[in-house]
Amino acid sequence: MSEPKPHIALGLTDHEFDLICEKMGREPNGVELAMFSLLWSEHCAYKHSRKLLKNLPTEGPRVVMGPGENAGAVDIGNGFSIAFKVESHNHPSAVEPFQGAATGVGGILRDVIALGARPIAILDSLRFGEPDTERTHYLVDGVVRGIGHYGNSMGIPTVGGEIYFEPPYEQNPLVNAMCVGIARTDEMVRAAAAGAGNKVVLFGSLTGRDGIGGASVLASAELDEGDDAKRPTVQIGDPFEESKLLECCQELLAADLMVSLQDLGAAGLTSSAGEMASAGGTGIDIDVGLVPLREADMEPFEIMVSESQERMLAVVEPDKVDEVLALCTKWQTASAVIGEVTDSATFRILKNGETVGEIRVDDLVDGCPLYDLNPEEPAEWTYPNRETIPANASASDIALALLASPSIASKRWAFEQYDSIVGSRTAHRAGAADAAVLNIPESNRAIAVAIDGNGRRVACDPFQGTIEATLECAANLAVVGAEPLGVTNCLNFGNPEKPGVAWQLGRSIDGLAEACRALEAPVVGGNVSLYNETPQGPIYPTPVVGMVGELPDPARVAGEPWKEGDAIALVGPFDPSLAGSELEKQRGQLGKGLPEVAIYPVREAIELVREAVRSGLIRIVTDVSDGGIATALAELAISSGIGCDAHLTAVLAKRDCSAEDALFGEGPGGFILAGEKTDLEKLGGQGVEVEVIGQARGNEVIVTASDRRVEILVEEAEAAFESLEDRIEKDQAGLTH
Amino acid sequence: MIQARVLIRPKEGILDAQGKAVEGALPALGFSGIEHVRIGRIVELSASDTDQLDELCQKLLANPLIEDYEIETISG
Amino acid sequence: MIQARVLIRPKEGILDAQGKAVEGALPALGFSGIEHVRIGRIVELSASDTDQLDELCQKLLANPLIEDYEIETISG
Amino acid sequence: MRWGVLQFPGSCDERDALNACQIAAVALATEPRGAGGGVGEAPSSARNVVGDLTDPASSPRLVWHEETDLSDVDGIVVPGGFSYGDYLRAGAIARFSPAMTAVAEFAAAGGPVLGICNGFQVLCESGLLPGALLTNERTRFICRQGDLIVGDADSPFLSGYEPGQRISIPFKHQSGRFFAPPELLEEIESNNQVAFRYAPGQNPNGSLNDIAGVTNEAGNVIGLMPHPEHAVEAFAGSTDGLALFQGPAIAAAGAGA
Ligand SMILES: Nc1ncnc2c1ncn2[C@@H]1O[C@H](COP(=O)(O)OP(=O)(O)O)[C@@H](O)[C@H]1O
Ligand SMILES: [Mg+2]
Repeated sequence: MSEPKPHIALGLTDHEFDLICEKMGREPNGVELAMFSLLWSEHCAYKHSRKLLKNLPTEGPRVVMGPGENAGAVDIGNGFSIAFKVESHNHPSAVEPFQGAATGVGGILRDVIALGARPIAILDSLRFGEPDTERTHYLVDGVVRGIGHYGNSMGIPTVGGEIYFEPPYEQNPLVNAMCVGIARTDEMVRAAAAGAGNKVVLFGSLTGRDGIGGASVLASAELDEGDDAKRPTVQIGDPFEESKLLECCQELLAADLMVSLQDLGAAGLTSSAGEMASAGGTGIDIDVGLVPLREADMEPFEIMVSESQERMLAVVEPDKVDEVLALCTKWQTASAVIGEVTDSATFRILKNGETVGEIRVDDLVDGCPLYDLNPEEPAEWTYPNRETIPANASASDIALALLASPSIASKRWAFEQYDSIVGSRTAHRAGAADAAVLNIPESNRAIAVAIDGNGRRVACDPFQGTIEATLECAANLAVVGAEPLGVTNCLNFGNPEKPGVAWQLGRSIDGLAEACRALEAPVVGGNVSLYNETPQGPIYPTPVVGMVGELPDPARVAGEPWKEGDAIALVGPFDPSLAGSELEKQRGQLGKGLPEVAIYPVREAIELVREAVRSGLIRIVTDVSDGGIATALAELAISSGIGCDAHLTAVLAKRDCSAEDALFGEGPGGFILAGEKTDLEKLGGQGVEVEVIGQARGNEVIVTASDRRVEILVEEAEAAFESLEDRIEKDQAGLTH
Repeated sequence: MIQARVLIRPKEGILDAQGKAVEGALPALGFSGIEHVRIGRIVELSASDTDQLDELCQKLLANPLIEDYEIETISG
Repeated sequence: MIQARVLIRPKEGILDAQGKAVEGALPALGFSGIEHVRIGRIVELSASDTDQLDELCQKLLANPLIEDYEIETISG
Repeated sequence: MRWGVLQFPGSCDERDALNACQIAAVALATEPRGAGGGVGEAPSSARNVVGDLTDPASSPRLVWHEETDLSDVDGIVVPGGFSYGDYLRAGAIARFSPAMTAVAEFAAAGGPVLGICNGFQVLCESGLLPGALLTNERTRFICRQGDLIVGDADSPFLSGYEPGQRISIPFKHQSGRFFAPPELLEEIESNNQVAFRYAPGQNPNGSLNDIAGVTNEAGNVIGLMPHPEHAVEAFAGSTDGLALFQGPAIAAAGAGA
């Protein structure tokens, strides 16, 4: 008979358990073991990624807070900073899409609120399987409603995002949410606990058994089998509570009542109190008997690891405690002093005054071993292929199929479920491709925000693919005249203990580092989500890049529809290829490898476009991305209701590519600009390729590349582009709220 | 204390959007023969007396313009 | 046709955000002595047989991870 | 005139409304015409009604839901958002707040009261406006720029518009389907209490008779689902909402002249 080993059930290896015993000089008790198991988990300790993340450039003149804080922050002048971070909530959303997505938004908002910032925008980056299964319909519906529910109810606009549909995400969808907030730079709070004798105040929702999950193996015999239902693993979001929490935090901040502030996320009190103490080099005492509970009979370990949502932890000087509690009462939110900062360097758990656990802060927070990966490049393409476009389809049929492809088709049906204007800052709601613009009158300018990632291309080549995603993000900012200030990212990968995934992760981070260096855009924060695998295999490696940029004038952003007679130009060192493209996917021909990206010429094109938009010379711009030039032109035609006639002969000649490459090929560094021909020509002669390729006119999209020609009615194109909603809606009843 | 259960339903004749959405979703999910779906709210609570409960329903739990309510007391 | 009524409630131990907010607001609204407020959904429908009701609840009407449901058949 | 903007736990467009009141007042004080979509000359005496906007005593202020003294404000906005999370029923809980009791008295005395979105729901729930708002026909939240047609209700709030005028105002809500039983609907129509309708073909939620906003019988209380406070600055795409916030001042100036 084998002895059940609780540490194994909790996800710790024998080696890690031995290390814990060694550090403590004894075996941990149940409370301590629960705490270790969480802080030494991948999620909290980054044990498989931390070494790699050290390669990212994190410094720059505008950085106010970098990795290590709850969110990153960059200076936008006049005493204000923009705080932002992206985070994943993939597994919870796979289990319960509505609540998973909602609490994902709630969690990332709290990270930004914890800096003392007021959130001003949300973006979401979503990945699902192909939209032809009941499961995908259910996930899409729940996730989109969940994000809307939380953001809308909180009064934070969701201004942009992206949604891709690819088979490897079928069982393991990705839900990444990014939050952007504004704060007075000198009022921003750090998470570090300071000052022995200061009080620890917990406020917000009551603590229940939410998210205890695996730790329930530690439950004493009092609760037997049938009581499992009492330990819900699904967390429920309560945006109303969070909205009160936000206003309360803002008032606490304005009255200068807190020494430090920290949100409670994964691993609840254990991680927030532990990390506060670690960052401050202090000790901390928490008495679980003082924690306001939703259910009376909770055990100490349950209270320490509970992941109940909508809670914050503050360190407060003793003489300010009454004022803090009074403000919490004003905002109708529960609050209590639950402990004290000490100079003991230990994290002590008490129950009504009696010690029930005691761990050295360093052992708990920084003691987890960091692992080296064993990367090995897979010899072949390891993901499935399937054919959805016949090999002999005409160029026009291909164009329509690409426009209707779920990853390219209009996502208006999703974004219209999000309040994109609350807060009165939204100058430009992000459409499918480019960036959102937010007015920042506080510093007399505007910011642009974008989020991008293309797992399929990263799967083809993790290094080049990640560079492309980063460049695309910068290109999206350029389209609205913005210059990157800082980068956040979420690395969604499979199991890093597998050599192939380890290789993807390492190469991807190298690509991110290289692109950010080239753009001089420091990485100020991020998140890593590993083990995104099911028996069907890992997801596509999916680094999601979020960027914040600034621009001088929110009224001067491109994004207008073109007019009859406007000239159309292709700008940039765009070198189209079908490798990793949407068309190659639809033909079932995906394979390894992407063409090498010449980063600096792309950067020059980005800068040229940015300046052209800023100067007001150009008002119609889009970057060429999924589906290539033909798709980009069709999308512009759809948005204006006016067709075009374009010839890609010059593209073919200069770049030595095939007609299909020219029409549908993808890659970084291409922009479509439109306007007066003389204005477009003014952009030439600055070292960046500028070629007039046609004219806006008529009711047809005509794009010719030697012997291949796309010729479709604008209304046909539009019908294809708007077709996703019908495909996705039909079996949804929307009973989630 | 009394334990009560208040059932609140959309008034007859008013389009019940949620009920309709559920009906609409049924065929795609393979359900047949299900009709007249109406969706309402159930509020369970303990109250000190029945008068108070009635007032609570009229003033807060239901909007008489659009909803009917029914009180079931479970125990007294 | 069978008339059925499905009561759907947040599971024991799961946060009932609605019930909590309503309960919390009551004293300020002048209602005292009201406690243990739980808010759920009620779905009423006609079905040709009861066999599919359970599946219907699991798949569409309730989320078994976070909600309990109870089916009452009213007439046959 | 000085606006008070109510704030409930869970309100979220209250700062937007405050901002709109301020911008509308400044525009009225500095531009002779009702800015953005407003028609006709704003009487020059409207400048006096607006007051000195650098003086905190005349700039708009938030009114906490527990406040009962409204004597320092001349108009009330019940803003949008999700008061009390919209749990139970949108607007159902907020209407019991002490501030709403004060607003009811303020309205009974003829004071101008504007309810936007959640504020409209609160005013309907509290009986200050007729009708009720139901979940959108498609059950989803929807956020989109749309057109409204100004109704022929006799309300000071509409004095900056012409009846029949088409204006562009965003809407965003999940429970915006206006409903009234047949007799009440008939009454609303025959009393000319319809303040705004969705432009033909643009009804986003299944509202009866395309109704987007109504007034009370006296006309001093108005509510609408769309968000005029999000249509007051050019960068946001429309300034057609300004005139609504200027209406009472224009009307007061006209009456005083
Ligand atoms: N991919 C990444 N790139 C840069 N910084 C990262 C990345 N992943 C995590 N970080 C940083 O590591 C710290 C810990 O992250 P996380 O555990 O997600 O924080 P929290 O517990 O506050 O949500 C944060 O400061 C975060 O910004
Ligand atoms: Mg945090």
